[in-house]
Amino acid sequence: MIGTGSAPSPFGQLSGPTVRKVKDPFHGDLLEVSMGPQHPSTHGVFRMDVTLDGEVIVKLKPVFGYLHRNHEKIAENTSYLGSMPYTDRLDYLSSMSTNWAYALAVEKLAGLTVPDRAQYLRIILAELTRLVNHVCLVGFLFNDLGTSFTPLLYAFREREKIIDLFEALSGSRMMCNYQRFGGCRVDPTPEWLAAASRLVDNFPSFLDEYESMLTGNEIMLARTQGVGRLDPKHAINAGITGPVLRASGVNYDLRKVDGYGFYPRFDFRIPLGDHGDTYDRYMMRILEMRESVKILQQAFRELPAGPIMDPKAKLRGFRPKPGEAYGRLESPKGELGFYLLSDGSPNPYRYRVRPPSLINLTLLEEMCLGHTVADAVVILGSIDIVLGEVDR
Amino acid sequence: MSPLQLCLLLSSLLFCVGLVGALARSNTILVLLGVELMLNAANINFIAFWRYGPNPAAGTGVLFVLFAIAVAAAEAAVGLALVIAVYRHQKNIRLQEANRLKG
Amino acid sequence: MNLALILISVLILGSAAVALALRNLIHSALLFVGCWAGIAAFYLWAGAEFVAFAQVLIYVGAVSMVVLFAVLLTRQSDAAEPMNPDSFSRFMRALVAGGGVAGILVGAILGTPMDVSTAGPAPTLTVKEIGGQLMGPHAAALLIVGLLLTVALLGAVVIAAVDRPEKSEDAS
Amino acid sequence: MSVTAEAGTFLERAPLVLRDAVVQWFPAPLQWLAHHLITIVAILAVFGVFFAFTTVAERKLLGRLQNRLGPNRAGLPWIKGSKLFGLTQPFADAVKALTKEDIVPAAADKLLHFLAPVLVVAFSLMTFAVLPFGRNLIPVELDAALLYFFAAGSATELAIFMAGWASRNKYSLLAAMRALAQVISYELPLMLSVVPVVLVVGSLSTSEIALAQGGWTFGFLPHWHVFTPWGFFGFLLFLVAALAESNRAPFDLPEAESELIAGHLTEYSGFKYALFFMAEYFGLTALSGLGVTLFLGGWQAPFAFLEFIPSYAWFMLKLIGMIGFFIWARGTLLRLRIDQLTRLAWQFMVPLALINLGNAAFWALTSGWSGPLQFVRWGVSIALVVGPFILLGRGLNGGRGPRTYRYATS
Amino acid sequence: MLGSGILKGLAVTAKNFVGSYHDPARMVTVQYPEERSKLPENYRSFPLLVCEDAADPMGTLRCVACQICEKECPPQCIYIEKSKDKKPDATGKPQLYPTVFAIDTSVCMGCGICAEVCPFDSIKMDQVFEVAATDRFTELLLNREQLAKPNSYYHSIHPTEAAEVDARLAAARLAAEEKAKAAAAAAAAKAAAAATAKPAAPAQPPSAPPTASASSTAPAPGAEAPKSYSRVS
Repeated sequence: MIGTGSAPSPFGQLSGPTVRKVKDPFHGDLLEVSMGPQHPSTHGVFRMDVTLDGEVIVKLKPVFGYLHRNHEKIAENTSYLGSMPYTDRLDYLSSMSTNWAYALAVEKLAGLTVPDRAQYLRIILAELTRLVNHVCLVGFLFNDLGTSFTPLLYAFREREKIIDLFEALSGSRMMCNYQRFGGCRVDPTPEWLAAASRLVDNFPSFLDEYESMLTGNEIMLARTQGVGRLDPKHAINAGITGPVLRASGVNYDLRKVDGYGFYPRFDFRIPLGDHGDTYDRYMMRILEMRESVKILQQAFRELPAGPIMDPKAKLRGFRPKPGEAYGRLESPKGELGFYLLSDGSPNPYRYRVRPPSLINLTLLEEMCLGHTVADAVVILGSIDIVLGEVDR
Repeated sequence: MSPLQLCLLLSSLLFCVGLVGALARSNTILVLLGVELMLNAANINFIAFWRYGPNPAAGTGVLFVLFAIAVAAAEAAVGLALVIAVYRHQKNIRLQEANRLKG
Repeated sequence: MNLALILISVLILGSAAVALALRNLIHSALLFVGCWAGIAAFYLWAGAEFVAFAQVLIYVGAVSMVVLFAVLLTRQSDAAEPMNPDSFSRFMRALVAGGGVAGILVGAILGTPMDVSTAGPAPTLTVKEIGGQLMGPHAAALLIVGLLLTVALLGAVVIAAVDRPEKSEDAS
Repeated sequence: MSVTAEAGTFLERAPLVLRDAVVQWFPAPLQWLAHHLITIVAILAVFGVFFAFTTVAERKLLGRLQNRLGPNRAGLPWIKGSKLFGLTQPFADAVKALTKEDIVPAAADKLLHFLAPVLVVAFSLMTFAVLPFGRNLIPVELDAALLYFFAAGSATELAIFMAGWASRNKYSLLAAMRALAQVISYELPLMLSVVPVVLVVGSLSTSEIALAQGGWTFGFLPHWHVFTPWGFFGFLLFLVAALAESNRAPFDLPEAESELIAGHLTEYSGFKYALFFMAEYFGLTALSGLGVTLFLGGWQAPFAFLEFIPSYAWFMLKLIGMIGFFIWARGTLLRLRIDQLTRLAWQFMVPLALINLGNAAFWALTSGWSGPLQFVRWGVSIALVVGPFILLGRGLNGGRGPRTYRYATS
Repeated sequence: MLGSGILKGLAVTAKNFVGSYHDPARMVTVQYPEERSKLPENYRSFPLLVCEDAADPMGTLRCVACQICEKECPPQCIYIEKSKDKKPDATGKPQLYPTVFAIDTSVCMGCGICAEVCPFDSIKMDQVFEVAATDRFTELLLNREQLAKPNSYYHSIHPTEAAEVDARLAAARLAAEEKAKAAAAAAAAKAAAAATAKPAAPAQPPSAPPTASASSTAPAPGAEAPKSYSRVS
């Protein structure tokens, strides 16, 4: 917070007791502002140390770790199954996807196969999660843009309907703890499937209304177009994934690249942006939601009957053979991966998460430089971070 | 003492306060404000003479004050723009240091 | 009647003197606002309503904002100006000069007999009359002032503008 | 303003009659004082209550816009289970604000920190003095009323600056800078949007402007300024500038919640915060009242046959409508960025307001045209409004617009 | 034209404003303490311990203190102490029982893994979500008396699941009975074979469980067999 305008001393570091001169932070050309960890729009306990020239950002340092919970170390001291509920708490807006990513890694490790019905259920739930996540993100983005909660509450209204479905299926709204190694925990009832299918059919009309309210809004266009550009080369170098990468025009979606689960059976397209600015990142979410609706409709049509668990799967006394596995999938925020190293004991020997939000956050400064404080908040909102995942 | 004399005393004292400020301070903004005060003192005179003068209906004093206010506003705008320009150059606004005609 | 005038005078002179003596520029700017408001009160007292409102609008509403803006934009400056012997001697000289002028003026005012009718009611000048005067006999002055203001505005913008290279991708 | 309304129904005259009756009770030398005191008390009482219910109306209306219920719990504390649709919420809020601890930051400029909320309320209340609330119902009849209004109104921004600066908080400081930039930018369009009315009516007096909009064509087309091309456009400009001037969304940059936490209000709590809140609504009400007076016919009834309803009721109805619109806009719109805000003012609103001034001059000059020339008059006037709007709007938009996207299928 | 997007937005909010008065799909608010939305059957909050008899909860706990849940609990919020002695449960079979069974609900995250891994269908998930307390050290640490809920309560919150559990238990008990019967028959045959020389009293039929209704039947010994993985397939 101190001494922004001062140049380094020409004499280098002087020995002897140094008198720390406390400068009034209100003087000087540059203003250092610590935005967060208690700030309305840092999406949790995230902090940006911002140096401002007027309102223009000349330096931005993201600071995180306020929500560090030792997730990976805890997982190494817990049974494989016991980590499943903890993965809910990584990206708490899309726990179904996170569950699946972890299950994917363990299934690879233990060589389990997943029955067809469970594969479809996983896709249904992952895409519903994508809807939940994107609809939340868009709502929060508009809050950062300065609406008085209206778009956020519309988004939450729809999210609530999906979350209610999760609750009816898994018993919890957000901490679903639904996927199991080799299948899913609960088989949905026909009524549940009918309700979900109805909701998905109604979803496009909500998106249309939402878009007519905001996408063409002149203030929205002025605030987001050309703001926070990210060029594809930079993005690839930094390992950015997910909608943020695709907004920069790079065609990389693990659903197509890896074709995990039954995604190759589905007919969907990957929207790509050309500008890589905040508006493109917003539109990526909207367009992905429309594609997700298509996937969901196809999944509800084709959902087969049958078991939902691999009969080989063991609930108690689960000890995979020694070995390692990396399971990854396209979570709503990007490439979410779990790396597991087994030594044959009930606990993983090494457990590592590749959190997409953390890696997407690394280029925040590049995107924000030269823009104003107001834009920094919006750019942060458009990256879509969840601090549970960033800090782990 | 007549009210006119009181007004004139107010005006002349205000003028002198502005003068002392403009001469004594080295901060350019304050010098500018001192000059503004002197202008205001003159305006007070105009109004006083319009009020107690022989022909208030003509309103010349009022009109003159209006013009003076307009000019003073223009002066303030340009003056403060100059202050900001000076600040950009020498990172302070001490009048004594603004002695170069070239940046 | 005179009591009100004296009160207003004390307000004006006091705030002006304190404003010029203070080291905190924001405080002095705000005190100047008080001083200008006092002058507006004087105009009201003298019956020049229109001028009083114009004074408030322009000085309190506009000039003060510009001054505050300038103070904030030159933020580093107000830590400067230490009370060194140089500035002290300048202050003394200024005080002498100001005092001298004040003495001469006060002497002249008090020494001049002014036989004006003090009891007369305040003359009224409606907005319409002022407008008529402005558009009639003083039309030329009005035009010139308009021109002056425009030129001053443009000049101020040009002087204060930053010569930063135009960023093409900046959202405009 | 001791003229009692001689015409009109009893309801129309009631406030004045009441006031004169009360004034009679005072000894003659104090009657002028009583007269003004009663006016002040009446304004404080009416608009204090109005403010209280505006807050609850805003919350309920915003709630409904957002598919929520809004506050609906606060009832009468001594009646168990009473809810009264939450209408007593503002009083509960007031009690809360009064009993909260008043926190002053250690580094704050104590005097200015204290003065700011007091001044902001005082200045925003002063603007009510020149609003004609009804026929002959104006607190102070001033010749230069509009000038007074803007003079008093522009001072509130100064108080906001004081609040922001005195808090010694960086967010507050940024807010103070924003408040200054905003007022410098929007004072001009606001006044320029009002000048056409002054030009056409030929007076700066608000009561005369309201009076000039009386009368109807065929008994149902009121002669309000908003029903002329220049008036409609001036009204739009006025609305935007008024939103900016009263720091309401989408121009609430000084207290931008998502960026500056609460801007100049960050370090205020308890009753001082409530005072700022009050001032914001007073300012909004006063500007709405001015808009009603200048463009929406003031206290005039919309139809001739509705004239039996007292004039002040019409004024209040229009005021409520304007405030409702402001709340609606707040519930919908996004916040502008500070550079976009100033650009909108200087590149769009000021030129348009100047063109509109010319338009109004044309309207005033051609007031004698009749018959088919009337259509020419309307046509030219509308063209003068729409053409520049489209041209300048295109420039302001800067080529931004919805985009089309490509898809990858593999 | 400039402003058309803003007008569209205003139209949408106006539509929502009107819709909030008549359209239940838009106005989704439930005024909570007075109105309550129905909890789905699968909803879970915190664990409970199923007992057979509400009158004697401690005597008829299904829990046999096997400590699997204690081991599997991810945040390790369960604490169990086994009894030294064996106590006959409702069926009369001597079993261990927990002398201490405590769950710290301030640590519990309600994941439901304990209920999933319990082989005795003894620990299940409750649906109580109004668990506010004024003291986090005493009131949130639930002991076995507070955790024990009768089977009828379990039926009231998870009817489908409870019926399945009861059916499974009944089947297991039936199987056990048949096994016992077969064993008894075998024994009887053996005895008969042995007793051909000396005809004696007829073989005793296996004793029926004291209560016949399935819902209040304790798990027969055979129910200890590992449960199939998918509970509701």
